[in-house]
Amino acid sequence: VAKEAAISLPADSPVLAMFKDAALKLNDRQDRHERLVKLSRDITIESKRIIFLLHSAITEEAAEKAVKEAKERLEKLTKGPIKSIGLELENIPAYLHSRAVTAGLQEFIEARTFCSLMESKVIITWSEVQKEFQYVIKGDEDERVVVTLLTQTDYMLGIADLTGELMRKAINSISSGESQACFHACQVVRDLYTGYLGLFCMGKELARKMSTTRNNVAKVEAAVYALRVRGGEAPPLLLLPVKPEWETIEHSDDEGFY
Amino acid sequence: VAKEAAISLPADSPVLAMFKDAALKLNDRQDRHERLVKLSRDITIESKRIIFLLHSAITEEAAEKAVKEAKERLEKLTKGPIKSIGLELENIPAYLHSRAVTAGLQEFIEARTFCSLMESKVIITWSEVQKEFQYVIKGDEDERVVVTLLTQTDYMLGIADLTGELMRKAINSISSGESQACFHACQVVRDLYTGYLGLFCMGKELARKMSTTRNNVAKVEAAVYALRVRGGEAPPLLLLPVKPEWETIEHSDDEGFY
Amino acid sequence: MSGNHVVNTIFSDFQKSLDEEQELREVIRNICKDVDQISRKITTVLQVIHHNQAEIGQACLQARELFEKASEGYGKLKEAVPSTDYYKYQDHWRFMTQRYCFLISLTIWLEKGILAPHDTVASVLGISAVEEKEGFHLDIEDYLVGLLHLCSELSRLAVNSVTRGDYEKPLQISKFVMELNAGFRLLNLKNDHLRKRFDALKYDVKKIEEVVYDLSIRGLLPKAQQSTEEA
Amino acid sequence: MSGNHVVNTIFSDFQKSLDEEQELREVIRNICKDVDQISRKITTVLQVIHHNQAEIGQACLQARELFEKASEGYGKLKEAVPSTDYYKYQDHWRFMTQRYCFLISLTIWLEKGILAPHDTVASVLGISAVEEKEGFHLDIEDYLVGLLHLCSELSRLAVNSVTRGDYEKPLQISKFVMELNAGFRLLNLKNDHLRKRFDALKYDVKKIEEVVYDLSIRGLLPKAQQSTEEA
Amino acid sequence: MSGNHVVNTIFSDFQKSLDEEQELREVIRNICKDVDQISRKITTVLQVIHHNQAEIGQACLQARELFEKASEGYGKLKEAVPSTDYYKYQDHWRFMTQRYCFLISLTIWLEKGILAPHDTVASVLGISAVEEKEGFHLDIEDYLVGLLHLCSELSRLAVNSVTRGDYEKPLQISKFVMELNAGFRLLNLKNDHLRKRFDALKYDVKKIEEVVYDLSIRGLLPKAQQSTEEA
Amino acid sequence: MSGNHVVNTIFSDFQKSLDEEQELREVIRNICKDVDQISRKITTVLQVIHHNQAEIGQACLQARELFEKASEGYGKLKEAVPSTDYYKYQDHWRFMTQRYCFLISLTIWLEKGILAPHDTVASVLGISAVEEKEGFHLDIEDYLVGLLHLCSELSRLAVNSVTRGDYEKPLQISKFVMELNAGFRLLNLKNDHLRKRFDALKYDVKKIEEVVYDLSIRGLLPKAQQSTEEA
Amino acid sequence: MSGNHVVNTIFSDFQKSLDEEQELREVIRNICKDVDQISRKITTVLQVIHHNQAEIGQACLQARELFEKASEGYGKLKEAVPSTDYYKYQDHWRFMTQRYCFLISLTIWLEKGILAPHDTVASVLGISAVEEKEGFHLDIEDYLVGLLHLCSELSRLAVNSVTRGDYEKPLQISKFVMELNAGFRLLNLKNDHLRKRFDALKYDVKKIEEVVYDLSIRGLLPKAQQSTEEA
Amino acid sequence: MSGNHVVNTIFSDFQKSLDEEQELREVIRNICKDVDQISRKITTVLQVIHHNQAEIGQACLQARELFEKASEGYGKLKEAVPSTDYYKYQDHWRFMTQRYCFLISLTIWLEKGILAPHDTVASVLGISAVEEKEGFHLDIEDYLVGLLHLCSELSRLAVNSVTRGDYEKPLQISKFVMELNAGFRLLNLKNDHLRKRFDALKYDVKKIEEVVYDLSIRGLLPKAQQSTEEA
Ligand SMILES: [Mn+2]
Ligand SMILES: [Mn+2]
Repeated sequence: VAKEAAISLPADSPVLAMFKDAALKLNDRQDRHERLVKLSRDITIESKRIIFLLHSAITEEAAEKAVKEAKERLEKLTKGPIKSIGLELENIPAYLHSRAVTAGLQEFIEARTFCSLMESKVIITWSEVQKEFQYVIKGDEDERVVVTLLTQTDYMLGIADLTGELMRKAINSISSGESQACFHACQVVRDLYTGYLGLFCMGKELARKMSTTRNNVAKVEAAVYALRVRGGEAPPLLLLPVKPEWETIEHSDDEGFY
Repeated sequence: VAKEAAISLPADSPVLAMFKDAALKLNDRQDRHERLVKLSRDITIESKRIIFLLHSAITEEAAEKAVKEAKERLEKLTKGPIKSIGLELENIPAYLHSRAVTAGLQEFIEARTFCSLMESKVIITWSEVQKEFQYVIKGDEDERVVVTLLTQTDYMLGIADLTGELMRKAINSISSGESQACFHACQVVRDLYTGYLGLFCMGKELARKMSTTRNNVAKVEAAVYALRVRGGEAPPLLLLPVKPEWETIEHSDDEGFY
Repeated sequence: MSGNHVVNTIFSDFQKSLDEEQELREVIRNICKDVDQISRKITTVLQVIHHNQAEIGQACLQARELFEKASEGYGKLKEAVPSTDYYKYQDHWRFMTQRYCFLISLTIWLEKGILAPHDTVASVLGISAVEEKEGFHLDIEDYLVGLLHLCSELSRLAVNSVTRGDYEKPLQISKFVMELNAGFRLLNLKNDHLRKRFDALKYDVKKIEEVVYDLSIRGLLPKAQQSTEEA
Repeated sequence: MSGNHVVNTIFSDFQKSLDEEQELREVIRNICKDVDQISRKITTVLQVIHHNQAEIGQACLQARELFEKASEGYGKLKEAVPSTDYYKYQDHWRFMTQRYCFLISLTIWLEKGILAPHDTVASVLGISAVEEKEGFHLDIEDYLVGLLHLCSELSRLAVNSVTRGDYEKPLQISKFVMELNAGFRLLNLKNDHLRKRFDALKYDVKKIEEVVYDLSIRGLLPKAQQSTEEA
Repeated sequence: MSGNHVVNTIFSDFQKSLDEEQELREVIRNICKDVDQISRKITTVLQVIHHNQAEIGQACLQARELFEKASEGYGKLKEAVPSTDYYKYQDHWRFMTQRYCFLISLTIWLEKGILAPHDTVASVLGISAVEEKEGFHLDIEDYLVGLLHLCSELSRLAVNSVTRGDYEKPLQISKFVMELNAGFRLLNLKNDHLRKRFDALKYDVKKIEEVVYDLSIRGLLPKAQQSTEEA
Repeated sequence: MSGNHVVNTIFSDFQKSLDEEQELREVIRNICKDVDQISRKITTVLQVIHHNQAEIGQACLQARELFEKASEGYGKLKEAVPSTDYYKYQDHWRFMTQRYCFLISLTIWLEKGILAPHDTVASVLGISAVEEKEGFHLDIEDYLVGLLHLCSELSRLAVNSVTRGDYEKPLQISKFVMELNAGFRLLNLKNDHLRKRFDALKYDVKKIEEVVYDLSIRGLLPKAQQSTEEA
Repeated sequence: MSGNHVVNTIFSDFQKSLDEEQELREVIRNICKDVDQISRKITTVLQVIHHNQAEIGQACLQARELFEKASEGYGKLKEAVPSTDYYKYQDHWRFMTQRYCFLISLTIWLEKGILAPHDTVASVLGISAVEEKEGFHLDIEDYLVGLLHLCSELSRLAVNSVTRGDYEKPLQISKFVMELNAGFRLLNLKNDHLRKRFDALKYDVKKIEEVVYDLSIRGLLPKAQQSTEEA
Repeated sequence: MSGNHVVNTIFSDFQKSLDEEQELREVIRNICKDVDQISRKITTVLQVIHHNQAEIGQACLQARELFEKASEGYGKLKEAVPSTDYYKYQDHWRFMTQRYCFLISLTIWLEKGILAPHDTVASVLGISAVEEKEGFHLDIEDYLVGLLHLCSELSRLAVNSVTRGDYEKPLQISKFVMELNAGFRLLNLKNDHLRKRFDALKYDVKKIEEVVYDLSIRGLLPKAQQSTEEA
């Protein structure tokens, strides 16, 4: 029976038609998914490189230059692969493929917010980034708007990773002698940590990143601590105890430091 | 000190030169790795589709047609992405990137050997496949040979997965009434299992696939068992017990079956 | 500090959206709970087909009534879920919808012996069969999983029909499931869950084959059928 | 059966290659064990730099002698490992080679105060610095990891030098490590191990900075140095 | 110091409570060990039902005697566990109790062919069926898990009965398990363990249906039965 | 049929008990959600202690107000949970209660510099500290886990106080944590979670000791302290 | 310095003992490697029983010859391992010994259809069955794990025998495995590994019972058997 | 049946051996529990060294008394464990013994400033230092792990001594730990646990060196010391 039935599925069989149709749909999905994964990978790699670029600037002018270049490269991403995601999903429910693109978008957010912090000391918000993901497409006669979906969760996941980059930035600033930058980075990491602490029902993925965030806070706080206690700022004289003789030597040289 | 030193690394510093050189090398590696991973992904996807194609043939002529198409598509892989891997690694130690391409090559082996089994009931060997991975490149004046490395381990890992496809094939043959094909597939799976059982120091990855292979043997044996005991061959009359009356009815109709 | 203010805004905005999502999920969960309960009732109602031929028609009628109710539930779901967020919340109704696809296609098979098309099943649930940028619809994968459930149930039915002395149904089932089997072979499946379910289809097919074989060997196949078989 | 025969051949061929590989690994392991033991000796010999300024020169000489021996070991390794299979067996000597890169670059720094280039380190081990299709060489990543070990050891040396009353070395170390730090920042690291080691470099840098600061604040910096600093 | 005193009190109080709990757990563990050993004996005694029809009655008697002993053990447990702490220590006896529920309901089914109600099973163990205000009781979930074990064992018994030539038992089992199946299907289960066990029930059901099918197609169903079936 | 009746009763009884439990869990979950949300607010409020000395008092006041609210929640919880079922539902509030123990003991330490005893913490939450005959209480284990959280937070505070130029707090913290450490060391812990948290205590202790060391070696210890130390 | 001397002695003593242990492990590893390789050969040789009835006798002979060789290897092992250190090095041969227990008991079952007792298996390996005062022995746990492997292999053999048309073997296997099953059920197992393997036994038992069932319902049971069964 | 008899014997023998082992483990566990409790007391007693120089001597005396008690416990252990089974049950006392090695070597260092040799530590516990032909001994690995714990504790002590104004101890510690470090560096370790603990030693060394550095740069090194250092 089987053999017969299997072979003899007539060309006009509704069953055959249904499955052919289903096969088309499923193949479309899979192919699309593959394309999106590739786009996501490209975004990830370039975002990581942009972050690297932003770290590598040591002097203020180098930083300005780096930020400028980073902005250009971020824009290329926005107008390149990220736009392609939007186009790919123009007529498709965006959440259907959110897992394919989440890694790339998170890494992009990490780079984008890192850049905005270095530029203006302020973190670009979700809705601002989402706005950057809107594209006006000019057809032959009309225009249409295409949007690449950035879920707020992806944005927040990217920000959570940002604390790691800020921690690195802070410690780097110490080794290049910029303690103000270090204090600033420290306070941003603290503020972000406090923000995450207050979140409720934040979802598994985000919760998983909390312990890393906590470690980042500890590292950055240890760095500013060391800066204060060992490397820097003269301690307020009022707090000084009776000076043992060896302290005299120490402080005689303390003038003019920093 | 730091700031100064960091910025002032003079353009002719040997340290700077060394690191610039290292940066180039590392970037090359990473970019190459990315390209290879993409090739590997492409090979994986197409190989899976070829396996699917080979499964979908039910009748003998359909199978012939499928094998023919599969061979063509396999050749396209060999002459396309697999060749690209070889070219990519023409002057590079091949094992350096073996992890980037292992997934794709394993899946290819699964498809390639499955196809060879369906075509000639024989599994194409490692050295035969390795031969297929040799390419003569014609330059302007001279010729050179490029080889894509196929490690024997990747080949064996592909074969281990082949048992799964053979198991599926065997059970499919039952539902399409081809018990000979089923028995053949069963024996091949058994032989492969016996082969793996005899291996010594086979390496972690292969050892990890053993339990799946064992399950595949169990499934395929259960299938031929069912075929014998329930679905088919008249049991040798000698072994028959005293027939209860209901057995008479049964056997009166048994003539001519199969 | 303006930086700090931005950070605060970021988190309070996010918390707000989290809260809204949470609330929405609660609403969805409650709707699904009710609709799911109905599906369980339908399952019980349709169990009778394995033991009592005579009551099959009645069972289908009852199922139909309950589908109406379920359809109301799906209506509420459709209203509750933002039109762009179908796949965001899909996990809440995924298994349930698969079960409905199974139940509906089973009922239609029992009623008319045919395969319920994707859009028919969708329309029984009062939702769209087409996947668009926005909107609540019947995912094709869920529909297909439902059909695999159906094959499984039909293999059981083949066995129980024989016990009940009905030697025709197994053949009807055999033909139907073979067709579906041939159809499924056209799909190049990657999806884990669907693939896994599909791999199990072979065992259902095998079981049905055995039943038909058992009947054939004993000359219990209905006449008309038998001659075709031998041909 | 020819099919069975082919299967047998496949497995016996594979077992043969497995056996050969196993044997080769044994050979490699034995060579590495000896070479590794030498590295441990050198490490001990060089420990003296933390406690005894006067013996540093002597320690370097001893280290040099032992490097010769190690180089013989690497010679054997080079012979044993098929020229195409460097990366197949790399794990056997990876950590050891990183340690040698550290020890050699430390020795050279102690001797001449300069960074030992990649090819110099390789030549001390008697192997190539160039990565080609075939051949045993000094992997650039291992060389870089060795340099990171060096920075770590130098930060320790900076601390201990001060204890010993040597206030010049910290400054020398500071300059050297800062340069390396600047260099490393040029690398866009992905590699997990190297990246992780690099992330720790910051702490070494910080420690050295603190030492220099402690000296500067107490006017303990060598004169020449101090004026540069204040400038 | 008073601060110190507070600290000391806290910790010594806690150590005391830790020790008491430890001791209690030891007592519970020892009781459970004995009672569990009895359950293992009963399991072995009842294995005979699969191979020897004639000894079933005897086996039930033996089981009954051992239940008495087990009941004494449960008495001790009840005494040992404080009324508020049933759920704190439940894990100690949970699996064992499930096994007893299985064994008792199997014995009763073998004796009378009926389903042992919750309170009957509880009374065989000498404990209450209700989670009264305070106290040790037979958790209904454990009772239900026991019933699921029973279904599994009965599906095995159906198979072995046929081997032994007893063609009546499978039908009896079929009816019994179908009823239980229908009951379970109505439950809206959340509980993970129970749920998982329940999901396995369908395999038992299928197995039993196939046994009945095998008998039916070969005309081996007992006469009386057969006519009823056809009716 | 009477058998069927028994079955039905069993399952409908069970469904009823399932539903009731489900409902109760829902109630508990909802209360816990609210109370937990408050705890997060308090956590956020108290974060200020790490970077703003001046606002600590204010933060404590805010925390106190929020504790009042939480206490109302605990009141509801106490009412909702039957006296025998504390351990059945404990998982719902366990982590939350540990967080409250931490928050309350932190607040009290900030206010008065003393260790909040078990019953004080319990009374802030409006519940009993003793596992009385029947009833909702503050499990001592949860209290202790809360104290371990406290030590961890205080070690962070020691670091940040110094950064802020407050050189007294580290000493105060050091004394406090050392006492707790001594207490914990006497415990013979079996419990996995508590044990694991306890194992982390030694890192907190070490960190605090190093902070005090850093101050001491730089002569930054407050006067009074120093003389005591030297005595 | 005397302190230094003490340190040196300690470490050189320890290095010596480390080296000796290392060497001994090397010896053990090498012996085990050879013996293990033999076990794999035997495993492969015995695979033929699943598809070739005629060659079973021959396979047993081959296995016997290889056991002799293995026994020599165990002799060396016994000599190499100090009497007090059996448990120190047990991990080296544990899995291998379990495999031998399986292979020997399988061979003996194939030859004579009986269970190979513990001491018989031990004597085939040329070692003692008792953990005497001092010495290398066959741990009973390893023996039992081997028996569980045997049951598993026999369940596979039952299936394949039927495929081959041998309807007697399943019954023989059924009796044999049931007895072992009854034995195992009496054990109060703590050991994790043995326990886990034992839990899988029930699946083997079920599979065998179903094979016998399949034969029985089709009247394929050998005559003698059938009458006994019916008696 | 004789086959059956064999089976029964095997399993009852095994159960007997299982029970005996179980009982022995219980005995060992109980002894270890008591001895472990003593070790915890000693740990607490010795904590005082970090905060109170004056009470160190007293603490050592107390520790000595408690070692006597522990030694009695080890006596019982020695008696309980069969001479061939040391390694079978080693896990029961392994961690505890390592802690004792730490505590004893710490006490001896505090008393005399010297390294306690392996046999001295063993004799304090009343056991042999050699793995004699048969018997309970102090495994050298456990002894070494104890020494690594000691280094860790001493690095903490160095920090706390400075806080307390004792600037001599750090130097004494530094010398002692450096010697141990040199010893350990020569070992070619395979063992995972020891290796891992050893890898942590470098952090202790670094910490101690930094403490000495801090003293040195501030001119706080004791005079005698200072001149030696400069020499
Ligand atoms: Mn990052
Ligand atoms: Mn595959």
